[in-house]
Order: sequence, then structure tokens, then C-alpha cells
Amino acid sequence: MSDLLVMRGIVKQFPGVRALDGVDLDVRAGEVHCLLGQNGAGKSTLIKILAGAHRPDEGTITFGGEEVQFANPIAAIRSGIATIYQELDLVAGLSVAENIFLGNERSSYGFTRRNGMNRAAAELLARLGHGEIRPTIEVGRLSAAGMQIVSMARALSHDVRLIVMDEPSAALAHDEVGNLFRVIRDLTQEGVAVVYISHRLEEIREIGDRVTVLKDGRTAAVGLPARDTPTSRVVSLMTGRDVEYVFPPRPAPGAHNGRPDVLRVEGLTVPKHFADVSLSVREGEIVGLAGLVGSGRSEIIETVYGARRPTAGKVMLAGEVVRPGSTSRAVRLGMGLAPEERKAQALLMNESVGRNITIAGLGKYARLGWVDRRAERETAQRLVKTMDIRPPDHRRPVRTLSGGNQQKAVLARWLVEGRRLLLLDEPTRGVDVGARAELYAVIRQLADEGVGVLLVSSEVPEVLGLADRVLVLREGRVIHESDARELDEPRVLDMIMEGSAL
Amino acid sequence: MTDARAPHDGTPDIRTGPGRPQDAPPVATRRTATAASVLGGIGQARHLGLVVALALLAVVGLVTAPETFATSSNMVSILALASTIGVITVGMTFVIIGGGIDLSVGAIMALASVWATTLATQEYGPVVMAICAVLVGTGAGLVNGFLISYGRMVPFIATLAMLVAARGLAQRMSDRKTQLVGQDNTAIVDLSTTRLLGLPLLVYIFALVVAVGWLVLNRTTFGRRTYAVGGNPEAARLAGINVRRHTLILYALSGLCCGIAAIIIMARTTTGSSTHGDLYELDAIAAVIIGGTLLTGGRGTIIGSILGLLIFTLITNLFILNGLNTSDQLIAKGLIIVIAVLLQRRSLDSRT
Amino acid sequence: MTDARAPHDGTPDIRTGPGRPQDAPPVATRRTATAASVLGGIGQARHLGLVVALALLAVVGLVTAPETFATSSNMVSILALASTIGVITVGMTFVIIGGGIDLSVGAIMALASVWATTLATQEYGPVVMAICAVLVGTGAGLVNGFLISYGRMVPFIATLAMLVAARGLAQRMSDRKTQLVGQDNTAIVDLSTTRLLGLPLLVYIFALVVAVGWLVLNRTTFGRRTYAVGGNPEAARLAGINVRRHTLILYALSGLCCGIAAIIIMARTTTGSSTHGDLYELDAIAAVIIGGTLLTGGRGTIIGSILGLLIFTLITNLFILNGLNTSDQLIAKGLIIVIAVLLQRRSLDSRT
Amino acid sequence: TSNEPAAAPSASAAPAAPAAGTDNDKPGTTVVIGFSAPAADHGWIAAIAKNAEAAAKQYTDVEFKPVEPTNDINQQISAVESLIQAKVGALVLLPNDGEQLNQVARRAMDAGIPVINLDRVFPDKLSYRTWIGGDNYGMGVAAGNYVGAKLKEKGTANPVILEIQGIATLPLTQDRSKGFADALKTFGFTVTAQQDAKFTVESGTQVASNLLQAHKKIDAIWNHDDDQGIGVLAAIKEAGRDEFFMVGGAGSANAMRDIQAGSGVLEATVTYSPTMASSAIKLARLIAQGKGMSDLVENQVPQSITLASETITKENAEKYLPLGFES
Ligand SMILES: Nc1ncnc2c1ncn2[C@@H]1O[C@H](COP(=O)(O)OP(=O)(O)OP(=O)(O)O)[C@@H](O)[C@H]1O
Ligand SMILES: Nc1ncnc2c1ncn2[C@@H]1O[C@H](COP(=O)(O)OP(=O)(O)OP(=O)(O)O)[C@@H](O)[C@H]1O
Ligand SMILES: [Mg+2]
Ligand SMILES: [Mg+2]
Repeated sequence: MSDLLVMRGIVKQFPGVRALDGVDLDVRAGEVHCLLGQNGAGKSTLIKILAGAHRPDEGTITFGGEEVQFANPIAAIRSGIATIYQELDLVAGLSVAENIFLGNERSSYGFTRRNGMNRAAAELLARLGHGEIRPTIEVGRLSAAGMQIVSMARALSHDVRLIVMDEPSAALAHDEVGNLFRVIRDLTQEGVAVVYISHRLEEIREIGDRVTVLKDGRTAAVGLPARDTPTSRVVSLMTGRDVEYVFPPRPAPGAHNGRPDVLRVEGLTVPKHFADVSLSVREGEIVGLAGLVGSGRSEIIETVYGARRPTAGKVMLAGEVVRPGSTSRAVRLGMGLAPEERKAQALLMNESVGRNITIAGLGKYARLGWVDRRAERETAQRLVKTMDIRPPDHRRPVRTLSGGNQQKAVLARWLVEGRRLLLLDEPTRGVDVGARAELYAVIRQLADEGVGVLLVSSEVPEVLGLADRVLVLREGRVIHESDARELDEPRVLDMIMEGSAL
Repeated sequence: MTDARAPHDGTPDIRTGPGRPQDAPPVATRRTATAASVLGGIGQARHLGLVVALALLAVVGLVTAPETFATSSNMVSILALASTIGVITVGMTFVIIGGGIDLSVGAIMALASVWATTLATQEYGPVVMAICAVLVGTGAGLVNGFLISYGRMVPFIATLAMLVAARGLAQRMSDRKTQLVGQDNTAIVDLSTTRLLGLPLLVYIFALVVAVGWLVLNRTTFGRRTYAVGGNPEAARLAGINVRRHTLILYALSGLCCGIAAIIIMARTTTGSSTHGDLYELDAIAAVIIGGTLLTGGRGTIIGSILGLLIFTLITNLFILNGLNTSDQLIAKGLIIVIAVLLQRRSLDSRT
Repeated sequence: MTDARAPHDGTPDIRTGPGRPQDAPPVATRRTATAASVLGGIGQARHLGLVVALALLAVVGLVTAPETFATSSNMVSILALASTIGVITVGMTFVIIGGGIDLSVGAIMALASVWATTLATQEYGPVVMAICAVLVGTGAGLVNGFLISYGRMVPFIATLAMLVAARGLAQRMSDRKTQLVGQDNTAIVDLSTTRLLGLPLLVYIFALVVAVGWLVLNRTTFGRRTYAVGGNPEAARLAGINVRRHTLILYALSGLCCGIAAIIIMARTTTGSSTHGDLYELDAIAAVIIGGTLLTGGRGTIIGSILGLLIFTLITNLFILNGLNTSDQLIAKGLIIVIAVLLQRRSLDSRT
Repeated sequence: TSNEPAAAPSASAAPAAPAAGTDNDKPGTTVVIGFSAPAADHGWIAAIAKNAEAAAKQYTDVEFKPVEPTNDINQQISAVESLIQAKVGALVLLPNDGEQLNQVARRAMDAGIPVINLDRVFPDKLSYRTWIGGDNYGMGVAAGNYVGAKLKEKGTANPVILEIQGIATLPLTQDRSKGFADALKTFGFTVTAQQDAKFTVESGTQVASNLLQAHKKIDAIWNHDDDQGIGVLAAIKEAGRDEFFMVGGAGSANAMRDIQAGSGVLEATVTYSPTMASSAIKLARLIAQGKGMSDLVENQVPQSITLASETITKENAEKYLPLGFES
């Protein structure tokens, strides 16, 4: 079988960074080709070149047997390559159908054929298993998962031979991922090739056919069989060392008994999101919240943080009642929140990595409002190193960082002294395997220093492996609470989905 | 700059970002207003606040000036007054939804009116005068568009430069005189004096521009893409839209509207003058924004802009009917704007 | 609305989104530029275009008006002219970096000048007059801030309402008359007539405001948070910044600057009047934006704004010295703005 | 050059330039005359600027140095400062606001530069050498007298009299209104409604069309300014109203032609002639050269000259037409 896509010697130089340095990629028709690599390895850059969004400095692309040069995205789309980008690229003010067909509208004499488009959009969405999303609804009103599905529908709306997906599962929960895989299988059946990027290796094993590994802008391995290559080998190809997907050791069960509560939440309710949630986090303890997308985990921690107002219930930090409604008070009391959507909720895109890190604790480097810039700079430098942010330069604009490295900058923000409680919402979203292990170690170390951690993650193994205690949520209510060691993944999934384990 | 940037400390919803209404339910949603928004009708909920504000003003009119306010001639007069800025507002709505701003509208209108009323142009009769106005407007708009899309200038600065230069050019051409529409070209003035079904012709021009603008914005690919270009230019580019060309056309469109407005102002004042349209840019932008269009682009409606404009026009009308002096007019106008906006906010909030 | 929204079809950088100038200079150079920006020196690269434009204008001045341009008294006159809007521009820079806009600056200045020159106020002497001006300005700014941060009004509309209302109030208070600074209060006027080292005192006030503004913006937590609030208000809020209170303070600050500007204008004109500061808002915003501040917030410098303002002032001065007629002045001004901006773009581009 | 005989006034020169011919017009020492006025965004002020320039051009011994006209007082101050620095021989100043520019004018006088104050007067007599200007109060009186007499004649009781002002915040507007009201009072009438229209055609149209709605029956309108009057007349025509008569102000050629034709509601206008600018330049030259006005006995130019406001009606329009400015 001849290759559908052949990329050879692709070089892309960004000012100051050689993002790609001679990358090769071969993709066959009808296969799921996985692209792996650490954060900043150049995966997104490579597929943007393929999509015509970037122009390569060197290298050739052969698609369907012909050498091609995509001057712009439309050229790539016309040749049959559709792309789902890592950062969502939808227009909030347009309807679902309009987004799906943006740039490719069905029209007669310039007038859009809205009925035709809505019908076609409904079909596409149904094919993706989301017939409940109405094509006429404004995209801005959808959740992140909904938007991801619209992005997918958009890729499918073209007559394509190759679909590129850049971390499509990052915003999806377990059941959604299953759905996604079903669609991918359907596509490959029809002979469409899929390039799939993800940091979740178990997904690769489940859906992938072959794997290409990138490291520091070079191809580290080509065409490895996805199912048979041992994880350790993939990881060492990616990182250049042997990192195991391990969690740091945690204290013995009951080690936290008797330590004072950092956080006590009683009967907290936000209508339509969650009701009557009570929980506590002790000093030095990591408490995990498991649940489906939409089970209200994010809302809970945001409410604890004071970013939302509850209609009932109270939040106590170290015995003191926290008055709701002010995030600045929460920060002063020693809380920290790493929110779910880094771009919308956390990052100051215009600013440097360093300033992004220090913004929350600015008061720490200031006297009477006067910033001590040396202290600030030193902290930034230290945290960039601790979190292994690459490139390790705190003056770099945060927007030039790869997705995973941006995520690390968000977490670094709260690694300053004086935190008593950290609220982490999907802290490893988009972070590569190697970095994850380090991140887990950092979180555990914070806990060992006495910080309480409330952790939300859609990856059940992560919750089970990192947390001391786990709360399972369904439809806004806590349905189970136990020591993490007493649970395993199937059981948690069972509870999440059915509630039968109760 | 906009609603989206209005801080919302302590509001219950953490996720409310630009364009995200509070408490959007996961994946699917239950908002019914959305479907309506696609229809874009006057009666829809998003314009409720504006309609209420208009109604309140009308009530005030009925109470304070019972004999004069509700007369048909007063209504006609309000519409005729609104029609100049109205036409400009349509173009401005496009530009602002497309993520830009046009400060030069008043100046372009003045230039077009002056050019169309030069003796040389007037020789060719009213049709050529009208065409001239439209061409001058469109041409100036194209220059704006080029500077912004291909010269990559900030719209605020590029159109400010155009404002200054167009007024200067208008003054040069007219030698700072007010140029009367000649005896042979009264067809232009007839637009204002001739009535059809009780309405001056220029009101029909206004209505036509609004209707066409609405159709283009809501029913054509060009219109829909304007939202994309303004709301997320990067996404628009990745979707294969030629963002630069689109932007260019948006400014040309705004210029075209200024040209049409120039015809109307010539009809109403029987003159072309470099002083026409002073500060129209502020009025038009204010109308657009009060009508719910985001200054950051990507969202907005023509109906909203027109309602916003009618509120402004009605306020002035009421003041004069009641013989308020200018100072009091200004104070009252400031208060009314605040109240109208707070009203609209309230009506939006209570839709939850 | 801004650079960021200018379309960039075909530019190679996919990550350019709102708030990112698409000519984002390459990382390496940017690094040094960033370091320099911390220094905020006039000579730094990001302001190079502005400095070049200023230098070119100076050369034009030297060539066209050799005897008059380079005199120290002409320089003093330029600085004195710049100081009124200059002070306002400092406040405006804060507001715009913080993601807002303030259209009411000129009107607030007028109101403050009128309030400070009422007979009742004048009885208490010059110090009370100055305090009165500052308090009125700050108060009006607070009202703006409240409407925007707690009333969640769009800044454009809230400050437009303030513009209208403050002018109305100023007219009422002054009965539309020009109010002279009384014989007993010439201390105010002395700010303009007394010189220290050859410069009128009001130039020192201007310099002081700029210096303090620069320090606050670059060296204090308040300034740093202003960038965060403007760049991503939601992220700022989640990082523990009280975005509402911060926004409130920003507008109060702008109002405060208007109050100080009122003192300067009283000194220069020896009067308080409701007509003072007409259209200052446009001049101030234009200066800020030409100085490189994004209208969408989150980016900008005080030095840039002041350089932008000096360019405008210098243009006017050159015109005066050369006795151009108005129309030509306007045309030339439009062209110069375009050229200055394109120059600046070029200087940014070529820094690669 | 300067020793050539004075050029005869060209045909295109200011309409008001009276025939040269006195000794005073013989070239003397060269005088640089600085000139500053508000922005020429209005027919009357444009005529002022043009008349000044035209008058200056008549003299080979005058170097005319106008500065950027502006409506911003702050800029006008700087402009005048630059003229003082340039050490001009005389300054002709039409301030945006006499009170606000007073200080700078005073500085010019202190620096030995004679200031010829045009129209809007400085409050401080030490700030100018000579004032020449129109009579705003008198203009209001003239309009009031015409309106009053006409209505008396018709026997209208409780007439509806409207007044459309120019820029409301200018002292000259307030003077005009006061004169108008005072004159009407002598007939036992008052102004029914008053609005201001910014001196532009367009706002003239807007204000008038609203006023016409507010008053279903009108007896007389006084519009302060013939330039904005074009707009007012357009609005009247649009509304199809003609039950009243209108009096204009300033005396534009256009208005005079309308009056002459007698076809519309405009029956009269009261003058406020921009020819004063031509005279101001002449006075500036004389003062700088130390000459007097040769028709007067005095050796020096008088301290103040007030133009009379004349009433132009159908009968005398012919005579005034050459003095009317093209708006
Ligand atoms: N526009 C840009 N300007 C400068 N540097 C860039 C730009 N875009 C990407 N880079 C750099 O190129 C390198 C590759 O980034 P890329 O986004 O391709 O990584 P990735 O493999 O997708 O990582 P992740 O898994 O974190 O998404 C990174 O070092 C990044 O900082
Ligand atoms: N106001 C909102 N507007 C848009 N989307 C929202 C809003 N609130 C929640 N969502 C989206 O709805 C989904 C479910 O939200 P919620 O926070 O309740 O679930 P969760 O259990 O935290 O799930 P996850 O862990 O995936 O965030 C998320 O994908 C979130 O992005
Ligand atoms: Mg990536
Ligand atoms: Mg969540």
C-alpha cells in the first residue's frame, strides 16, 4: 500500500526557536497514525504546516502521489486535508451549522441556504452521536466538549482523505472519547486516514495503527506499531530517558487522620450545577473529585474559590467561614485555583511567562504596592526551572509556548509560599507523559509540606493514583467517598455512569 | 471596551467570557432565545430593553406634548431626521461586527456632498450627482479599507486620518462655502419634499438601506462571514476566508453608506458643505453599541443599531417639543442613556 | 478595533489572535525589547518609529521655519500646549491598557474648570480652587467607574453619557458664560506665567504627572494588575485580582488627571468654561493608540502615548509656523498620521 | 517689491475693500501682520479669513502671517504665542473667546505688538490697541424691531416667535438674544421658544424641523445666522410651511438673493458684516506705520470702532448684495 501522505525533511524556524528540524511523516490511507512527542516537540507546528496555516522553511509534502504546497488553509482543505486544531477555532457568535460550514457555505447567488446547511449539520452531528446539539444554536453557548464536537463535524463536512486531530480528547471525558473512537473507526473503514495527537498513551494503544515520535523537532521514530510497542520504549523515545508513568508514593492510609481540616464545605449548592455538596480536605491531603463532564466538579471548586456565589451552604478555610463572591479574598486566605481552560481563564497572552507566573502573588514581591523586581524575577526563574517549562526563559511571551508548557506556567503560578489549599482543575490537560510524572511529584511534595489539594481530573487513573481520598460525583451530588486505594478504575467508571456500585 | 470586558467580580458565573452567557448548560443547551436571534426580528428578546426604552420615551412624549408628539407629521419628521445617520449606522454596524471601527463617516459624507455639489458635477444633472456622491463615498471607504487591511493600520488611526483629511479636502473643494443644489437639480431636493404615502422619498431610501443591510448581514455568506472575521479572525482565516479582502469590502461598504447619506443630507439641507456630518461618527457608534453590538466585533444586529438610533432621535425630538434648553438637554440625555442601558441589562438578565 | 484585529491573511503565524500584534517581533529580539520595556526608555526599540517620526517632523521644522522652530521659546510653547492633553493622556493610557475607554475626559475637565471658577469657590482662594478641580474630576471619574464596574455598562456608552451630562452641567453652572479667574486668585494663573529654569510651572506639573504615571504603571502592583485586567479580565479575576474595584480606580484615576488638566487650562486661559476641552477625548485616544497601546487592552506604555501626543502637537506647531491654510493643514495632517504609523510599522517589522 | 506703487485692488479682492486712493495707501515701511481666528468651518468666519487675506494682498508693504485657525482655545493661545515670538509688527486677533485669550493678547501688547481686536472683545482694555467689530446686541435689536413692527402692523396678538441661535455658549449669541428680547419687549412680545443650531447648515435643518413640529402655528422666526439659515429654510420647505416670516442674521449673499426674490419666508436679514476683517488689516497696517485714518481729524487710529447692524429687506437688498459674503 502506497503512502497517502509523505512529508520529508520539514523545517520550521520561529524567531529564536527551531520548532521543526527535518521531520519526516508517512501516513497511509485508512490508518490511524499517531503523532507523539513531549510538550513543545513540534507536533502542532507540523500539522499546521500540513494544514497550510504555516509555511515550511524547507521540506516537501507529497499528498496522494503529487507534490503539494499549501499556501493557505483553503488550499489544504481543497486537496482533502481537514484539521481539528489544538486551540478551538470556532466563532462564538455564529450558529453551529454556520461554524461547520464556515468558508464552505452552501449558497445560491451569495445567499446562504440555511435550511440545507442546518439539515446537513444535523446529519453530521448525528453521525458523531450528538444529535441533541441543535444546528441553529450559537456556538458560544456550548460547552468545551460541545465545541470540540462541532470542530469535528466541521472537519467531516469536507470531502476529506485525511483528518488531522490535535489533542481532540483533551476536552472530552471518558464516554465522549469512546464516541470519538467510534467515529474514527467509521472513517478509517471508508479509507480516510487520521493523524491523531494525544498525550494519553492508552488511547494510542486503543485506536492507533502506527506511531511516529517527535523529539525536539526531529523524528525520533517512524511507523512503530501502535499496539505492540512497549510503553516504556515509546516514553524513552519521546523523552530520551526512562520515565515511568508512576505516581509518587503517598503516605499510609489514615496518615492524615487527626490533622486539622484546611477546607470544610457544608451543604454547598449552586442550582443547575450541584446540590448539597459537603466535603473536607485535611492538611497535607490530596482529595480527588471524579465524575463525568457536566457532573459539576469545576463548578464546585470555583464556588469554593469564591468565583461563583452559592445559594446555600458554607465554605470554611482553616476554621474560618469564607464569605463568597471574592476571589481576591480567597487568594489572601491562602487558596489558589488552576482553572480548567488555560487560555480563557488563566493566561495573560500578551505577557511574559514570568509575569504570568507572578501575577497572583504579586503582593509577595511588593512593599506598599511597590514591586521588588529582583525578587519577582528570581521567583519566576526558579519556578520555570521547577516546572521544567521549555524553553526555560521566563521573559518569553507565554503565547509562543506549546500548549503543555502553557499549562505548566498556569500551575507554577500557585507554587509560591503561603498557599494552604490548592484547587486544581484538570492540571495535566495537554501535559506530556514525562512532565506529568514530575508534576505529580511536585503536587505530592506540596501536600507533604502541609498544603491541602482538591484535584479534579477526567482521567480516572490520575485521580486514583494521585489522591489520598476520592469523592465520586454524579449529576451534581456526591455519591461516594472513600480512600483512593480502595477503588479501582472500573469501579469508579461504573459509579460515574450507572451508580450501580452503590 | 465592551460588555465582554466589563469586569464581573463576584458574578455567579466564572465561565462567562466573551459571548458566553451565564450558566450555559453542558454540550447542548436550552436557550430558546438563540433560535430567535437567528431570525433577528424586532420583537425578539434581545431587543426588548431597547423597545421598552423606546416605548417609555413615547409615553413621555404623549404625556408632555400631547398635541404635537403623536401627530403623523412629527413621526415623519423623526424618521426623516433619523435617515441620514441611519444609513451611516447600517454601514457602521457591518464594520463594527467585522471587528473594526470607522471614525471617518461624517467627514466622508461631507466630502461626498461637497463633491456632488460642485458646479462641475452639477452640470451633469441630479443622477450624476447622486452617482458621484456614492462613488466618492465608496472610494474613500476603499482607501480606509486598504490602509487597514493591506497597510495593517489600526482602524481607529486610519479612519481618524481619513476624517481629518476628508474634511480638509471638502473644505478645499468647497472653498469653505456652503454649496447650494442648483435650480436644475431640484430632483435631489425632491427626495425630501416629495411624499409617497405620506412619507418623504428619503425615508424609503433609509428603509431600503436597512432592509438590504439586514438581508446581507443575515442571509448571505458575506454577512455571516463578517461575524467570523470580527469574532475570531484567526478562525476565519483557517476556514479559508480571505480576511483582508473581506475587511476591505467592509470599509468600502461603510463608505458607500456615507455616499448614500450624502444624497439624503443634500436633499434635506439643499446643500453640500464641509461642515455636514460633524460628530456623526460618535452618534453612529453610540447607536450601534447601544443596540447591542460588541465593540470587539463578532456580535450584533442591524435592528438593534436602528433601535438605538431611534432612541437618540426621539430624545432630541422630545427635548425640542418641550422647549428644554441645551444644557438641560445634555444633562437629561446623559441620564437617559444610562437608564436605557441599565434597563436593557436588566431585561437581558431577567431572561435567564 | 485594533492592530490585533487587522486581518492577517497569509501571515505565517497562526497563533496571532486578538491582542497580539501580528507583527509580533521575533522572540530573540523581543526578548531584548522586553527587557528594555521594563526600563521603558524613550530610546527603546518599540518606540523607534515614533522617535523617527518626531525627528523627521523636527527636521521639517528646521528646514521650513529655520529662525522660529528651534528657538527655546517655541519649544516651551510646544510643551505648554501639550501639557493639558498630556495629563489627560496619562489617565487615558491607564484606562485603555485596563481594557476600557474614556470619552468623557474633555467634558470632565470643562466641568472641573467651571466648578473651580464659580464665585463661591473662588472666595476660598487658589488652593481650594485647585482642590475643587481635582475633586470634581475624581468624582466624575468615580461615577464612570461605578457605572462600568458595578453597573456593568459598556465603557463607551457610560463615558459617552458622562460626556454629554458633564458638558450640560458645566453649561448650567456657568450659565454658558466664561468665568474669569478672579484678581485674588492669580496664583492659579501664575502656573502659566511664572517660569522656573525657563519653563512655565505647568510644564513641571505635566512632567510630574507623566513621571508618577510611569512609575505607577511600571513599578507598582497596581500598574501590573492593570495589564492583567485589560489583557484577560477573567484570568485576572481568577488570579485573585478584584477586577471591579480595579476598574473603578482606573476611571477615578482618569478623572483625577482631568481635574489636574483643568487646573492647567485655567492657568493657561485664565478662565473656566463649559467649552474647554472640546474633542480632547479623540486627541487623547489617538495619542494613546499611535503610541502603541492596544485598544483591546493589556498592552501599552505611557512613553508611547506621550510621544504620540508630541507628534500631534508638533504637527500643529509646524503648521502654525508655516502658515498653512486650514484645509491644507487638515489634508496634510491626515497624510502625516498615515505616514507616521506606516513608518512605525516598518520599524517594528525591520527589527527582525 | 516694496517700492513699487501699491497694486490696485483686484476684482476678486474682498468685496468690502473700499477704493484705494488716499495717501494712506501709499506703501510705507513693511509690516508683518499676524492673524489668528477660529477655525473656518463656517461661512462667516471663512469670509473673515478670506477678507483679511485679500486686504493684506492689496498692500505691497504688508506681509500677512496667518496661523492655524482652531476652535480649541488652548491651541489658539499657542498660535498667538508663536506670533509673538516671531515678533510680528501687528496682530489681528479674532479670539474664540475674548476672556480666554485676554492674557495672551495682553502679553503681546506688553511686548510692544499692537493688537487689533476683531469682533469678540477682550475684557481688558490694556489687551488691545483697537477694537473693531459688529454690534451683536444691536443686531438683536434690529431683528427684534423688524419682527415687532411687522407683527404689530398685522395686529397679531400673542404671536409665536421662535429664535434659532448659533452656538449657545458664545457671549455673542447671548448678546444677540438679549437685544432681540429687549426690542420685542418694546412691542409687548416675548420669544416663545429658543434653540441653538451650532452655526451649521445641517444642525439648522435638524433644529428647525423639530421646532416646526413643536409649534403648529408660527408667526415669526429669527435665525441668528444666514449660513445655518440655508438649513432652516430647507427644513421649512420640507415641512411645507409658510404661515410665518423669517428674519436672518449676518447678511450672506445668498440670503440677500432670497430676500430679493421674495419667494420664500425669508423677508429680511440683519447684517453682521465680515468686511470688518478687511478693515482690521487696514487698521493694523496704519497703526504699525504710525498713521491715522485720513478721513478723521485725529492723528491716530481710534480705540474702538463698532459697525452698525443694518436691516436688509427686499427694498434695499440690491444695494447690499455686493457686500454679502458667499456662505
Ligand atoms: N508562533 C510561534 N512563535 C514562536 N515559537 C513558537 C510559535 N509556535 C510554536 N512555537 C515553538 O515551537 C515549538 C513547538 O511547539 P508546538 O506547539 O508545535 O509543540 P507541541 O508538540 O504541539 O506541544 P504540546 O504537546 O505542548 O502541544 C515550541 O518550542 C514552541 O514554543
Ligand atoms: N457557563 C458555561 N458556559 C459554557 N460552558 C460551560 C459553562 N459551564 C460549564 N460549561 C461546560 O460544561 C461542561 C461541564 O461543566 P462542569 O464544570 O459542570 O463539569 P465538570 O464535571 O467540571 O467537567 P469537566 O471536568 O470536564 O470540566 C464543561 O465542559 C464546561 O466547559
Ligand atoms: Mg500542541
Ligand atoms: Mg470542569
